[in-house]
Amino acid sequence: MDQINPPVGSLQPRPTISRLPLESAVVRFAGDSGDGIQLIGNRFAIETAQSGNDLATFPDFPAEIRAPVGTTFGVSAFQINFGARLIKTSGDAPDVLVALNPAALKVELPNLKRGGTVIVDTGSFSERNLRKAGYAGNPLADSTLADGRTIEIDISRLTLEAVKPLGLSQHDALRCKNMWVLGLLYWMYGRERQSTIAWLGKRFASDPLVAEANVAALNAGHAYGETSEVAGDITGFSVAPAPLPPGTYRSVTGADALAWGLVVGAHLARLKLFFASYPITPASPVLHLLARQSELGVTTLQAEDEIAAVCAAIGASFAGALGVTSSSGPGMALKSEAISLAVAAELPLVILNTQRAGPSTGLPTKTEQSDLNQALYGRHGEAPLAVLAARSPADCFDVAVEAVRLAVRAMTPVIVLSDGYIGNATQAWQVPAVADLPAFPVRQETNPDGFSPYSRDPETLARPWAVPGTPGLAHRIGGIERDYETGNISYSPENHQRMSDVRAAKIARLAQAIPAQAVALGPDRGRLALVGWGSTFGPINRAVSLALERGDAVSHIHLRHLSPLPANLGELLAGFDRVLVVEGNNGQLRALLRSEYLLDAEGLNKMTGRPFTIDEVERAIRDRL
Amino acid sequence: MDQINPPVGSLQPRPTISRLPLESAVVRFAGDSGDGIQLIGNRFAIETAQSGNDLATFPDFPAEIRAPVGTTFGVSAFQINFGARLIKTSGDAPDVLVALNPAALKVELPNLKRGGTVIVDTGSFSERNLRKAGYAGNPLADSTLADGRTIEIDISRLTLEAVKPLGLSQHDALRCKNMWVLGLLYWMYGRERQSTIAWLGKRFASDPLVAEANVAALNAGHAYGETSEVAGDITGFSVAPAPLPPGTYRSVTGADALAWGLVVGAHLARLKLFFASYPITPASPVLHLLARQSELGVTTLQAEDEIAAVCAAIGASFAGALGVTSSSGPGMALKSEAISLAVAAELPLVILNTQRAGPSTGLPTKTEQSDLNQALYGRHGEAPLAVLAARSPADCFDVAVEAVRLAVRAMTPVIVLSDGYIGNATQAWQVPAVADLPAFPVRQETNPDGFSPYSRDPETLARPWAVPGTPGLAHRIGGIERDYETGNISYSPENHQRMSDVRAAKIARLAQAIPAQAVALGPDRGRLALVGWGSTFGPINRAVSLALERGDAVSHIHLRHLSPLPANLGELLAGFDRVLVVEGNNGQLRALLRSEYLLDAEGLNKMTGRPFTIDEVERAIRDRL
Amino acid sequence: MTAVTPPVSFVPKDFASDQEVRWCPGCGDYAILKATQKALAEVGATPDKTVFVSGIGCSSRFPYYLATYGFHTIHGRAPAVATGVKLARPDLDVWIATGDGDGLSIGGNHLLHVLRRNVDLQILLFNNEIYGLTKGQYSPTSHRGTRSPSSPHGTQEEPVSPAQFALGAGGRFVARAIDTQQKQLVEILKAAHAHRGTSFIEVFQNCVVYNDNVFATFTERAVAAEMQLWVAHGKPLLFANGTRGLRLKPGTLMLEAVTIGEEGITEADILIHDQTSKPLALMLAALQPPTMPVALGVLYCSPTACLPLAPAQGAIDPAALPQQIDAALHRGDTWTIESRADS
Amino acid sequence: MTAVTPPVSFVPKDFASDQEVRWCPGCGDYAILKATQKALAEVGATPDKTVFVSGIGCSSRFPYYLATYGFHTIHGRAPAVATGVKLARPDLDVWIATGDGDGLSIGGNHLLHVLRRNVDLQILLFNNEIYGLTKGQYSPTSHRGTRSPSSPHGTQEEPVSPAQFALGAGGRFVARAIDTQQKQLVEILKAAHAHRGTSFIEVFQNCVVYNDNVFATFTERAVAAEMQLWVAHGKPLLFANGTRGLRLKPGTLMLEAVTIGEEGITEADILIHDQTSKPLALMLAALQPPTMPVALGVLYCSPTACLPLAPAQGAIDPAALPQQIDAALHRGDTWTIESRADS
Ligand SMILES: Cc1ncc(C[n+]2csc(CCOP(=O)(O)OP(=O)(O)O)c2C)c(N)n1
Ligand SMILES: Cc1ncc(C[n+]2csc(CCOP(=O)(O)OP(=O)(O)O)c2C)c(N)n1
Ligand code: SF4
Ligand code: SF4
Ligand SMILES: [Mg+2]
Ligand SMILES: [Mg+2]
Repeated sequence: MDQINPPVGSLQPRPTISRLPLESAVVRFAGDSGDGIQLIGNRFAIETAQSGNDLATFPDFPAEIRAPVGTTFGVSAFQINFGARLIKTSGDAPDVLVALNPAALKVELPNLKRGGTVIVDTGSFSERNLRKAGYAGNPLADSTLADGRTIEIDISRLTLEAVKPLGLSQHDALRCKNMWVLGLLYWMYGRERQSTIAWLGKRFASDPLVAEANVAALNAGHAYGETSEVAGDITGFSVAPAPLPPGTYRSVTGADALAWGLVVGAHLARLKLFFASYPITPASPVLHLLARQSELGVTTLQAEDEIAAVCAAIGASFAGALGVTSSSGPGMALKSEAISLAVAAELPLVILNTQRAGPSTGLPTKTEQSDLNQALYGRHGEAPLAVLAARSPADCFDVAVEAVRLAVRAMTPVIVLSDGYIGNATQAWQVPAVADLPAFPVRQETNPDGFSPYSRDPETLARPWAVPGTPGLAHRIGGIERDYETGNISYSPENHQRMSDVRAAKIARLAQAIPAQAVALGPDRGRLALVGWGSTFGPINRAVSLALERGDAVSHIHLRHLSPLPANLGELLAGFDRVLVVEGNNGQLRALLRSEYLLDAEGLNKMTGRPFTIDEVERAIRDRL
Repeated sequence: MDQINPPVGSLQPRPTISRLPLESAVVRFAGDSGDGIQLIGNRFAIETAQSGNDLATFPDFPAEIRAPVGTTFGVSAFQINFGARLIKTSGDAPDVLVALNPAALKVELPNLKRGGTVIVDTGSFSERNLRKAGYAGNPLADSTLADGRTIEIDISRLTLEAVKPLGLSQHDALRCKNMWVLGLLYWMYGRERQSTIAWLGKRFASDPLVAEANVAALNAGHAYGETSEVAGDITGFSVAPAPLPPGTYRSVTGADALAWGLVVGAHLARLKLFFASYPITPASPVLHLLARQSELGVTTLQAEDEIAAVCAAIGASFAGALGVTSSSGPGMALKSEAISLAVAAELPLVILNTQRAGPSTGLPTKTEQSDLNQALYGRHGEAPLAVLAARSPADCFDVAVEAVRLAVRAMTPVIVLSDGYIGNATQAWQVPAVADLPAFPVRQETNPDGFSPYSRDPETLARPWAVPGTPGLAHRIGGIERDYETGNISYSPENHQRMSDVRAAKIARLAQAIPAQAVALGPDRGRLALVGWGSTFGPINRAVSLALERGDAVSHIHLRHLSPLPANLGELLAGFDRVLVVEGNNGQLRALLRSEYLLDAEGLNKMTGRPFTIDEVERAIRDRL
Repeated sequence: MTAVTPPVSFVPKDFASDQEVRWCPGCGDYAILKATQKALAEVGATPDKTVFVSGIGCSSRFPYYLATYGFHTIHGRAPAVATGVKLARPDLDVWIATGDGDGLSIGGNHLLHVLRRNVDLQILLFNNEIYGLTKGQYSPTSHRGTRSPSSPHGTQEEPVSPAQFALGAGGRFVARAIDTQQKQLVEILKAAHAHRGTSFIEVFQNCVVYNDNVFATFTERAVAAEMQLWVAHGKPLLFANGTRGLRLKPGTLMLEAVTIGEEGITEADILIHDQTSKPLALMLAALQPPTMPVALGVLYCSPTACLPLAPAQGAIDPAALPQQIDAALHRGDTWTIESRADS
Repeated sequence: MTAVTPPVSFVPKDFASDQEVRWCPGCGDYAILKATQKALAEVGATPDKTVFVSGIGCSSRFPYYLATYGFHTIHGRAPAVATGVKLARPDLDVWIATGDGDGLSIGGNHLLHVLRRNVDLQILLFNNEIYGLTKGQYSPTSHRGTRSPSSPHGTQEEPVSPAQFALGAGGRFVARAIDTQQKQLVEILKAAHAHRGTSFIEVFQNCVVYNDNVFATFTERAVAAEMQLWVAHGKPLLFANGTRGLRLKPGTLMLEAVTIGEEGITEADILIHDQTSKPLALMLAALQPPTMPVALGVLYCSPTACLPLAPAQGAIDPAALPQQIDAALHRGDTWTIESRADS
């Protein structure tokens, strides 16, 4: 353990020295919820992105709103994986852990990479804080940290010193601690400070003293790095730019990307977006973002419950808008009766499910992929619909657009599966130009000649969308079985069979409108295919690419379309000796593939509330080759 | 077509003459909803049962509450299949159709067996009624009835004449028409009139004149048969007693049997039965029957909706009663979030689903088997539970008792699937003596020493049931993930995995407590097995027995336990060259068996709102052999 | 495409659809249908601009029989669906048809919230104090002691009063009518239509099959005058052909029925109906036979801001939208990856 | 089996569970918890006979912190679960803890029906005018204009008044309290416990994180006397330390705040609180700052028949049950198949 004496009066910039080049790095910031961890995490991510790295991040909030200061359950963390290569996950174990208090060390240390570095704020290791964290002794003094490198800095004191000239209260001064840390990390990874300084100025525009204090702390942390580096205590790294396609980028969470995808998708369909939801973790951020888009013509409704939300969305679709609703597992359960109405009424509807760990309330802030069965089968009667899954935060955008396209094409509800992991995680996303995206304008019916609300497009089998207010098309629809020809109520046995068949055929036929399944990585046929859907993309893809680098014969197939399945999927899978389905549930896709293709697919399953690690997937590959 | 002149003054009994012996017969009564069809159907069934035949019946109500008189959608029908052999279904096509008005003829004629007999009331074939029924001309005058034998009788007039001496109004007199028909049918099948006469006396005790009129009509109809028989116009049949085990019998609908099964099951568990439901077709009759059983200690609650119903049942189970709820598809959808709570809280709960044709409101009065997927998978998260299906009205009793047994054994929700067909159909049921049934008294926890609400029975993996009010056991449970040891809230990743695993294992382990799957009919291995669940039992069993009689190598396997599946099922199915899954949906069990056993099971599927006919199943067998 | 020129105005039968009406003969629903068609014609509604949304129940079959747009949804959810319709298309004239079970049993929450949000639409609640469609179980409005298949010994629960509930939920237009009293019903429907915000109308509707004559205590011709108090804003609360009226029992907060001419009471002593007074509306809504007449008509009408607000969002320029979306996507921190020489 | 002899009486801390309380420091929920533990002790409750049922929300974590039986159920459904508990076990003392979102947004229907059925239990509704647990979205009680993540421009909807809603739903005991005013809160909880039927208590609860000081207009020390009117049955409706009071504005049905001594007003002019008067309760519940004080205490208490009824079903004799069931199974038409000679 290195006890470092703070360099006194070392705030002048030093000449840049040679840095250790890295292909990628994982850094985790952790501290009390009040320490501003998410703030510096996000800021670090932005600077990292500006420097041309690819990146993925994951914020890890405590389950409690505001846990007592210093407790383990009040620890907030932010992880970033960035590199000179394309980044697929927010990283397994961190290379560097910043622990701003004993509780953070207690919670996060077990996840540190073997031989990784811990930076601790010794100033927070008081008796009281140690006790709150559940430490019997001081981990800095015993063998707790023996494995790896520990950098102990009294960040609290150094922050106080740095901002002292400004005369803030001790409490306010200490709140700058996070900026001190950010400064140090900026130095470690060679990031610029300018834009952060400008940002601080804007953020605290109403309180210039606070802005100045934060800048002072930032600079002090940075300077500390320089000084220590010269002293050999802290290593500086450099991470080259990643081979990203040129363009404008921003960082998006899966929730942001879903929301933007809906806005853009509705626009491409030339429809008004109507979004109704009821708050639920981790789905709410989509509502929050869309509630701010009224200038883009988006209408949002915070409904009284999930049933009202989906029903309002159905009403809006009936009235000619694109009705969208969103929730997480428990709320999805409540929506299922109404989704069945949308199936029967054959109205377009997009339903977002940001999955969390279940059953029941389960672990609301933790991730899981266990709602696939619910999406596929969780309705009474035969009520087929389309199901899509997003693989990463940025992919959420494309999947949302795709959901709108399929919903209006087939006049059908489409369920989009995201999850708590990709919903909250961020990724660099190349911002598209809306005008460049292929539009799919909807033709709503206007012709009264021979109009029947349940006549069908011979290609898509979709019924016409005849919107209230259209002259001459007044008609009535509902959830009671409708006559195949007229749409009027029909109790005829033959008609029910025919309608059941056409509902199934309509969804099956969507397979003609979706791309053939391609292999994401690896050969098209071979010994082993790893099949995934949704957020397992990152770990599978990275694990397979590492295995391929090692020369293993393994491929990665990742499904976006879960209903209907791509037409060529059976054939594709048949080309592999073994198929391993990796999913965060007890084998839901696996059962579907087994039933569909009579294929002896194995499962790699996990339900801990956490995403798969690359390592777990790699081990599974090794076990099978 | 035989135009019969009514015998005048022929009410004296005639000597019994030789009758044509039949192994079984299917009779269908049809008329306007106001004609008292259900009444005579039920009465005929009782007399038939008394005479020792086995039987099954199906009432076919109109979808409308009270449709205008004489319309096709106001036709009410009642079908009975009875015989000297064991009867498995209410019969495919009727041998004899009684049509009391043109609308009944219009609706029912297409279903008549080829060469079957129609008895029509010519008195109702007025211009006006023909028009209401949608007949352009008079079907009695054209070729409509060419195929088969038609017995035309002016039943209206004959009834009026028979009751004339009593001086009733024309309206009241005509209401006895149904009794006239019953009398005729009694004569045709050699039934006694005494008990019906006694019953009429009781039924109309407050109005002796009406009682007398009904008796007069009954006798007149009977006498008419005798006279015509002598004239050779109407054939008399005899159906010998069926080889039924000795005992006391009654007729039960599936709904009755479910209700009684719950009462008896709760008693065998030594629990109080708490039943909460919200009315819905075709599930309501269970609520109605149980609402009348307060003297047996049954508490019923008509809740404000299905969610409240299941939640109240869960609350009652928490409080130590046997909580039961019931609904049909749309209501089941609404209950799914709460069922997941019962899975998480690990409380016993029985949930009845009397399936109807979907999706959405669908065809509420028609039957279907399309909620199996919903029962198995229709929850968010991994929320395993037990699923059972009843095969016939009488079987509903056994299945309800079994559901209670499994629910309390594993502290788990159990979904019982019935459907609109067996729910409303009746069957002769041998009434058990409650004392003879094996009891399974529940041991609720009382010992505070080392008590933990989530400790587990090593055999069943069930947690203890510690009921509020028990001294020293106060504890808190809920839907957030619970610690494996203490039951307190736990966000630990490892714990969630462990709890997910134990929830799955607990249900899987129930397979040890259920009987091995046996073959219902036919050899244990061979060329073709027909697999069914629920109400397809009758048609499959009868079709297979006919095929076996013909010497075909075919077996019938019928599942009662759908989750968990019987431990030997895979092995059993593997013994057949081909497996055909017969179900009233698009292949839900089929998908499960394919996935579970990688077995290329085919499907025979139907969604017309009607049960399979024996004939449909026979044809499917023939196609495959 | 054929250009359809709508007729300038419509007569009641223009609002009748081609579907055969399938309620039981004698059902009160027929009268409500007729009154609605009449009211629609009289307010100058256009079939193509009018939407009826309903839940499930006999009453909820209503939309099928109107030649407007219609959506027969699922049990209890009509207010939520209708809210979506209205927010998506503020120009449409939206009506809800619901029953006492649909609206107040399974659908109570949505009824609460549509009233609270004051969405600009009309609600017709057909109160027959029974579940008609499912064959006669008691409903939340069934009076204590109602025997039904699910309450063979009579209900033990106090019913909810639809009008009191609507007022408690924040309803700004609450009225009551009787199915067969066409003249008043049509007028009330027109007043409801004129009101901006949610208009709630409870219609006492006779179910001839499962609850025949349940309202006979005040609807029978013989007792009608004595037992029906038709309120009118600004008019004294008189009934029994003007011979009786209501006053505030002196020194209390209770309404009292008094006879003009008895004990020195004159018309001047009778309370004047103020439809903007919520306390009065609540007291009127609570009156019950046999001791008091049933208050009918517009009990409460006090408009306030409603949803949707003036179409502020109407101002979206479709041509500018792509650029606006682009701008929104670029808001916040973005960065640029330059195309690299070596690629 | 160990025989557990419960202590004769319990003190507040006997009602505290061993679980660490995890609300935000400073949250009003702590005070409500404390008052509840005190009230339970004072009414002589037994932990083993007491059940707390809750939904989901910060407030719904309540049961974990009480050493009674507890069930933290799902969002909005606590009234339904609690109804099942109480009907299955009438001997238990059942309480519900819920929030403004849990109870009045998703759970509005169950709240309506538990009140209507008048199930004998107590409901504590923690009203913080916000969704705490899901991080600060507005709730159905949020005042118009509330800015939140889901209403960035301020809400456009009128809030529901919990007390008015409860009265409209048929509630027979409706009270209001403030989290930090312990003395009154404890008394109200005790009164609620004493009431047979559903007791509904709205507690104004401060959410320090997402809606801090939202009730400051009447809870701040400086304005408390002026802005809080604590009602007591049979006592005049006085506030501002007895210097002001309410009277019925002459000739109207409106409450008016008047100052004793001004314009000849004496205490005799002040209305006396009658907790059995529903019109008065409704008027009191509607009073709002800044023009009027907030009415607190037991606004309404008027017992009537409640569920479960006197345990008529208690009379089941377990020994006789098998025969009774047998008899029931044989009721109606049965027939006998004799054992046949040839079998
Ligand atoms: C989710 C769901 N639950 C239950 C039902 C069954 N159901 C249909 S209508 C109805 C009640 C109808 O009562 P009401 O609203 O008073 O209408 P009415 O028939 O009396 O006009 C019920 C319980 C259903 N269709 N869907
Ligand atoms: C079915 C369902 N929908 C939504 C949620 C998310 N959720 C949990 S608590 C809550 C609102 C809580 O608000 P309130 O009842 O006012 O409680 P508070 O946290 O303010 O005490 C919501 C929307 C959920 N858990 N379950
Ligand atoms: S059951 Fe009652 S409410 Fe329904 S249509 Fe018939 S009379 Fe009308
Ligand atoms: S978020 Fe608000 S209501 Fe929830 S615990 Fe924190 S302060 Fe209390
Ligand atoms: Mg009704
Ligand atoms: Mg709240």
